[in-house]
Order: sequence, then structure tokens, then C-alpha cells
Amino acid sequence: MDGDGPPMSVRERQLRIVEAVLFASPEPLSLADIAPYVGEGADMSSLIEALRTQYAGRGVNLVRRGDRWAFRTAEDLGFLLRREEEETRPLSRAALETLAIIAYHQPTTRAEIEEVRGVAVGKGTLDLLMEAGWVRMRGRRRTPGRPVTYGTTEGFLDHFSLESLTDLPGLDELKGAGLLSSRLPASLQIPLPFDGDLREDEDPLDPDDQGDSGTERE
Amino acid sequence: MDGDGPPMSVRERQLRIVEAVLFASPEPLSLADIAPYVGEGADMSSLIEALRTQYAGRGVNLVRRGDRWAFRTAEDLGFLLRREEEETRPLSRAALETLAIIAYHQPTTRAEIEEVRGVAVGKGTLDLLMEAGWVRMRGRRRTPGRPVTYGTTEGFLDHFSLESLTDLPGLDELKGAGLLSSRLPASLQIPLPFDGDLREDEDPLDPDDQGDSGTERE
Amino acid sequence: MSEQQADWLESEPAGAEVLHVDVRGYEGPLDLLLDLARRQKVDLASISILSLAEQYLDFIETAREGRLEVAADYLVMAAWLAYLKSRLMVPQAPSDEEPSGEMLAAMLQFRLKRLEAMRLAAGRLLGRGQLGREIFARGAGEALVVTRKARWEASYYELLKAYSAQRERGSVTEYKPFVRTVWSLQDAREILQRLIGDSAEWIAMDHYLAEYLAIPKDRSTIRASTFASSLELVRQGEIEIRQSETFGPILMRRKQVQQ
Repeated sequence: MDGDGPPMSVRERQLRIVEAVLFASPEPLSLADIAPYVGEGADMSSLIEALRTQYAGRGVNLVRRGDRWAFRTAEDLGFLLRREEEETRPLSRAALETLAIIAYHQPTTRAEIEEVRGVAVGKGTLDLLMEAGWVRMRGRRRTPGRPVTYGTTEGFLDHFSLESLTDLPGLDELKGAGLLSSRLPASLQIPLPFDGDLREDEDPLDPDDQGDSGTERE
Repeated sequence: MDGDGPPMSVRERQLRIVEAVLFASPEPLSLADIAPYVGEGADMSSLIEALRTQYAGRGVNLVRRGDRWAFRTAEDLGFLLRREEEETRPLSRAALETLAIIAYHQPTTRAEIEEVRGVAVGKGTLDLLMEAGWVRMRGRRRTPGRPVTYGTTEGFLDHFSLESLTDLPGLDELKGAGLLSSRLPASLQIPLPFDGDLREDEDPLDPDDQGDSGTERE
Repeated sequence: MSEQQADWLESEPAGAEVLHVDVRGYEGPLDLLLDLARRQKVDLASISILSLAEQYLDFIETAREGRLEVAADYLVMAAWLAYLKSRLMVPQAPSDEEPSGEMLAAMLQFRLKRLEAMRLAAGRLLGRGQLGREIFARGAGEALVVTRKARWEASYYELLKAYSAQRERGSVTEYKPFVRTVWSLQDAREILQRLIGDSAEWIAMDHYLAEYLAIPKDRSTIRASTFASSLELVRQGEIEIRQSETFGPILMRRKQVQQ
């Protein structure tokens, strides 16, 4: 196949074989594993050593694992192979609504959120808000079923440029801004969000509390 | 870490990254796949070319597969490294011939394959080739019945160590002998295997196109 | 058939062997023809199509004598080859519009060459180093993991809007639409016709409607619809209307027929 090049020395050829065998192997190989491919009388140690030197500064190195050998991505480039890409995506309406309710009604439970929303809140939605760093599990309500209570985080305040939860506009301000219509029943109340440590009806979470393990609801 | 060595040039570092990324991936990668790892402003083509040259005589080569690149063991070492396919069933003659006809005549339809072979092509044969990742449905021919057109994939190139379709063995002779045309040679131009996007007489497939839904033929 | 397929690449055409009277090893008539052609041991380009056709026909004949079931497509090919043979042997008449025997033979030759070419191509493909057999990818490949981290975005306004909208949706507001009685023009016209009857006296509209106007909230619609209908009745020559002063009573009577 390689007819054009200059004649290859025996050693050069042996090096190529060791290189190819190591490259193709899913497992690190011992010298004894490689030797049959290279043929009789090859000085395996010196071949490996030569190959190791050739690859020393490259993006891939020949490394020793016990008494076996393998190609591995150069250590200083390992981080490259696990690349992270960020993309900005708008929050879904369901997530936004859930977040808003948690912000105003905290500490609040999933059942309470559902009561305000009028529809079920998927666990995925809460997970997403927690993953976004805006919502956290605060504790468990001291009521039957001990539901998890949710609240917002510092990250939430940061993202929305709020100094504290008390900066969230109240009923009159919402009306004044035209966000709430003025033809609402007098009974409508907007709660004052609570951002203290724990309310008197909340228990702290155990360190290993995984939250509501409840089945996925949507 | 590379703390001791002399400071590495930007290009040297870029080369190492391309090398590491290509080495790590068992599948061929496009320049666009690699670029994000290398960073802004890298001359990808020249990096690849440099790397290809560096590896040209080695036991592992950087090879082109369509628009993608991959490290593969050197072709001339094949007889040394040869592993007998014990698990993989060899392709049937019908499947192999069908594959060859698709490769050399693409884009081609089932009717054309049948015309060349002189027998019906079982749908199972095409399914098998598509499952192997060597053949794909390209589109539909703009002729009555709108038959599905078939072509080969990059996986096909990779499996048979072809840089591109123009590397198909004997392609020029076949073309010269007019054997890639569908009719008697004298009267017409000779089409070449074509794996571009879509030819002018091909329509794209609908996303939910299931191919020729024709009943199983054998 | 499958066993024959497995080693077809290695197996040379059977040369001078006695013909097996068995078509099961062939993939169709073209395959059989190609095999027969290759037994002529010459380049397909210089093959004698006539003798090929004869061989095929002999073959099929032998098969049938041996009471072997011969598939329909083999018989179709036999018929076509018999036709080809006759055209090759009989010179073509000038008036003959059909393709000449030579043309048909060339076509068959082309198809045989093309099939053989594809077989050779398949063999050469298979003879190349194959991935996973002679040529190998990196054995210990490392998946390039790209974790896509979503950065969620929401504005303060959207947040407040989302909250307000939900609370508004959730608060049950008592709302009963105000239902108005409306006299349709049709109703008004019928009532007016009935009330006026044959009266030749000028009588005020409100007087006619006195009974209905008792309900205050209905007054506007009753007056409006009745007046509108009355105009229509005037236009049709049914009644006459008179008003002697602005805002004065509107007087109506049946239209008087001129004697």
C-alpha cells in the first residue's frame, strides 16, 4: 500500500504496529499482548519507550497503567472533552407562574401552588426552578403528609434585582401598574412573602431529604 | 501538567487539541464539530492538514471520510490486525450487490436496483443496509409514483475506508464503459454517484416519511 | 441458496462442469444468463448472444424435461430469448418498426455487463479493508460530552405579570350580564298592524302602545322599534303618519283609500 515512500526500516515498521495495536485496543495492553503482532525478536520495551517519547508532548500520550500500556488524552486537555455549553432560554409559562407563586406565597407547598394555579404543577417544573437556582426546598410543613415547603433563593433576588422579598410590589402597586384590574373582589389578598429562616409551622429538612419523591405529575 | 517544558505556541496547542479530540472520538468528526474545542479564530483546515501530514507514515493515520475526519489504523497493517468477524454475519450476496448498486448509481430507486439485478429487491435487504448505517433514504424522485431515492452514508465511507465516493474502486472504468448509466451507453451521458444534498429531480423527504410503504416483497 | 451466497466470491464459474439442472442456485434469469455467458470463457463484449440464448433455452428445456418446477420469470425470459433468437436469425424487413435483433442483443449484453460490473464492484468493496476487521477506530474512545446548561431567562415584569394574571384568574368575580328586552322590528310591525287595525282616526303612537309602555325599562326599545317599523309600513302604503310639532305626539292611522 505504502509503495511510494522510502523503504521502511524494520524498527519503524515495528513501531507502527505497536502504535496501531495500542490505538485499536479498548483495554490497556501488556507487552506480552502486543508482542505477537510485532513478530519474533522485537525489543518490546524499547519500542514502547520510543513510542512514549514520541507522544510525550502531543495531545494524546502513551501512559502506563500497572504493567499495561494505553493511549490517553493528555492530562492537561482532559477538561476539553467535557465541554459545557450555555444557552439562554426563556422560562416556560408554567415555570414562570410557579416561580411567581412561590415568590409571593413562600414558604409554600406544591399543593398550595396548585391551588393558586388551578392546575397541577409538574415535578419537572419545580426541579427546573431549583436547577436554575431560583427556588429551594426550605423545610417541611408541620401538617399531615409533611409536605415540602418551597421558597426563593438569593439567586432569585439577584436575577430580578431585588434587595429583599419585601420589594415585591403589593396589591395596590400591582393595581397601580395596571397589572391587576381594579374590578377585583375586595377579598383578594396578596400575601407578604416571608423570607425568614423557618416559620413556626416548618421543620428543617434532614440533610439527606430528597424532597417529595412523589410520582411524576403533570 | 506541562509546567516544565518551553512555552507552547498557540498553534502547537491548537494542534494538540485537534489531535486529542479526534483521538478521543471513535466516530469521524467534522471541522465544525471540532472547532468549539479549539477556540475562536483557528484555521481548522490547516490544522487538520498539518496533523494529517504528521500522521501520514505512522501506524495510525488521520483519514477523511466525506466531510469528516477520524484516526484509523493504517490500511497496510490490515492483514496483521485482521480480526475475523465471528459475531457479525457476512452480508448476503443480494445485500452486497444492492449496496454496490446503490453506491455506484446513487441516487437510485428500488426499481433501478431491480433493473440492474434482474430480480426484485426484498424490502428486508434495504432495511438491513439502512440498519447497518450504510444506506439512507435521500429523498423522492420527481417522477410518477415519486419513488424513494437511496444513497450511501458517511458510515459507508468509514466502513469501507473511502475518503469520498470518487474513491469507489473501479469507478472511472465503470464510468468510461458506460456501465453506470441506466440505458444503452451510446445515447446518453454517464451519471456519477452523487451524494450531494439533493439532485434537481429529487424532493426532500417529509420528516415523517416512512419510505416506500410497499408491501414486503421478496 | 444462502450457502451458495456465502462463498460466491470465492467460487469460480463452474467452467466445463456438467450443467446442473437446477435453477435454485440462481437469483433470477439474468443471474443464470450471466453464469452461462461466463462459461463461454470470453469477454462479455465479444460473447455470442445467439448461442447464449440457445444455451438458456436448452437449459430451461432440460429443466422442464426433468420435471423441475421452473419459476415464471425464467419462462418469461425464455420466451423473450426465443423472440430475440428469431429476430437475430431473420433479417429485418425495412417496414419493421420493432427494435432490431442486434439492438435487443446489445441491450441484453449491456445488462449482463452491468450486472457483472456491479458484482465485481461488490467484490472489490468487500476486499477493501473494513472497519472493525482490518482497520480500526480508537478502541478506548472517550465520548465527547457536551453538557448543555440552560440559562433561564425571565424578566421582572414577566414575573409580576404571571403572578397578577393568575390571581386574577383565580379570583371568582360575580358578573351577570345585563339582559335587555328587545322588540324586534318584526314583532313591532306585527303589533302595530294589529293595534291600528282599520282605524281611520289619527291616534298617537304612544296611545296605541300604552299597554306595553307601562314597563319603564322597555320603553326605549318599544318606541324605537315601533317607530322604525311604522316608517316601513308608510313606505309600503299601509299607514299614514303625522306630527304637527317638534317632539309632539306621532299620530298614525290606516292609509285612506282615495275614492
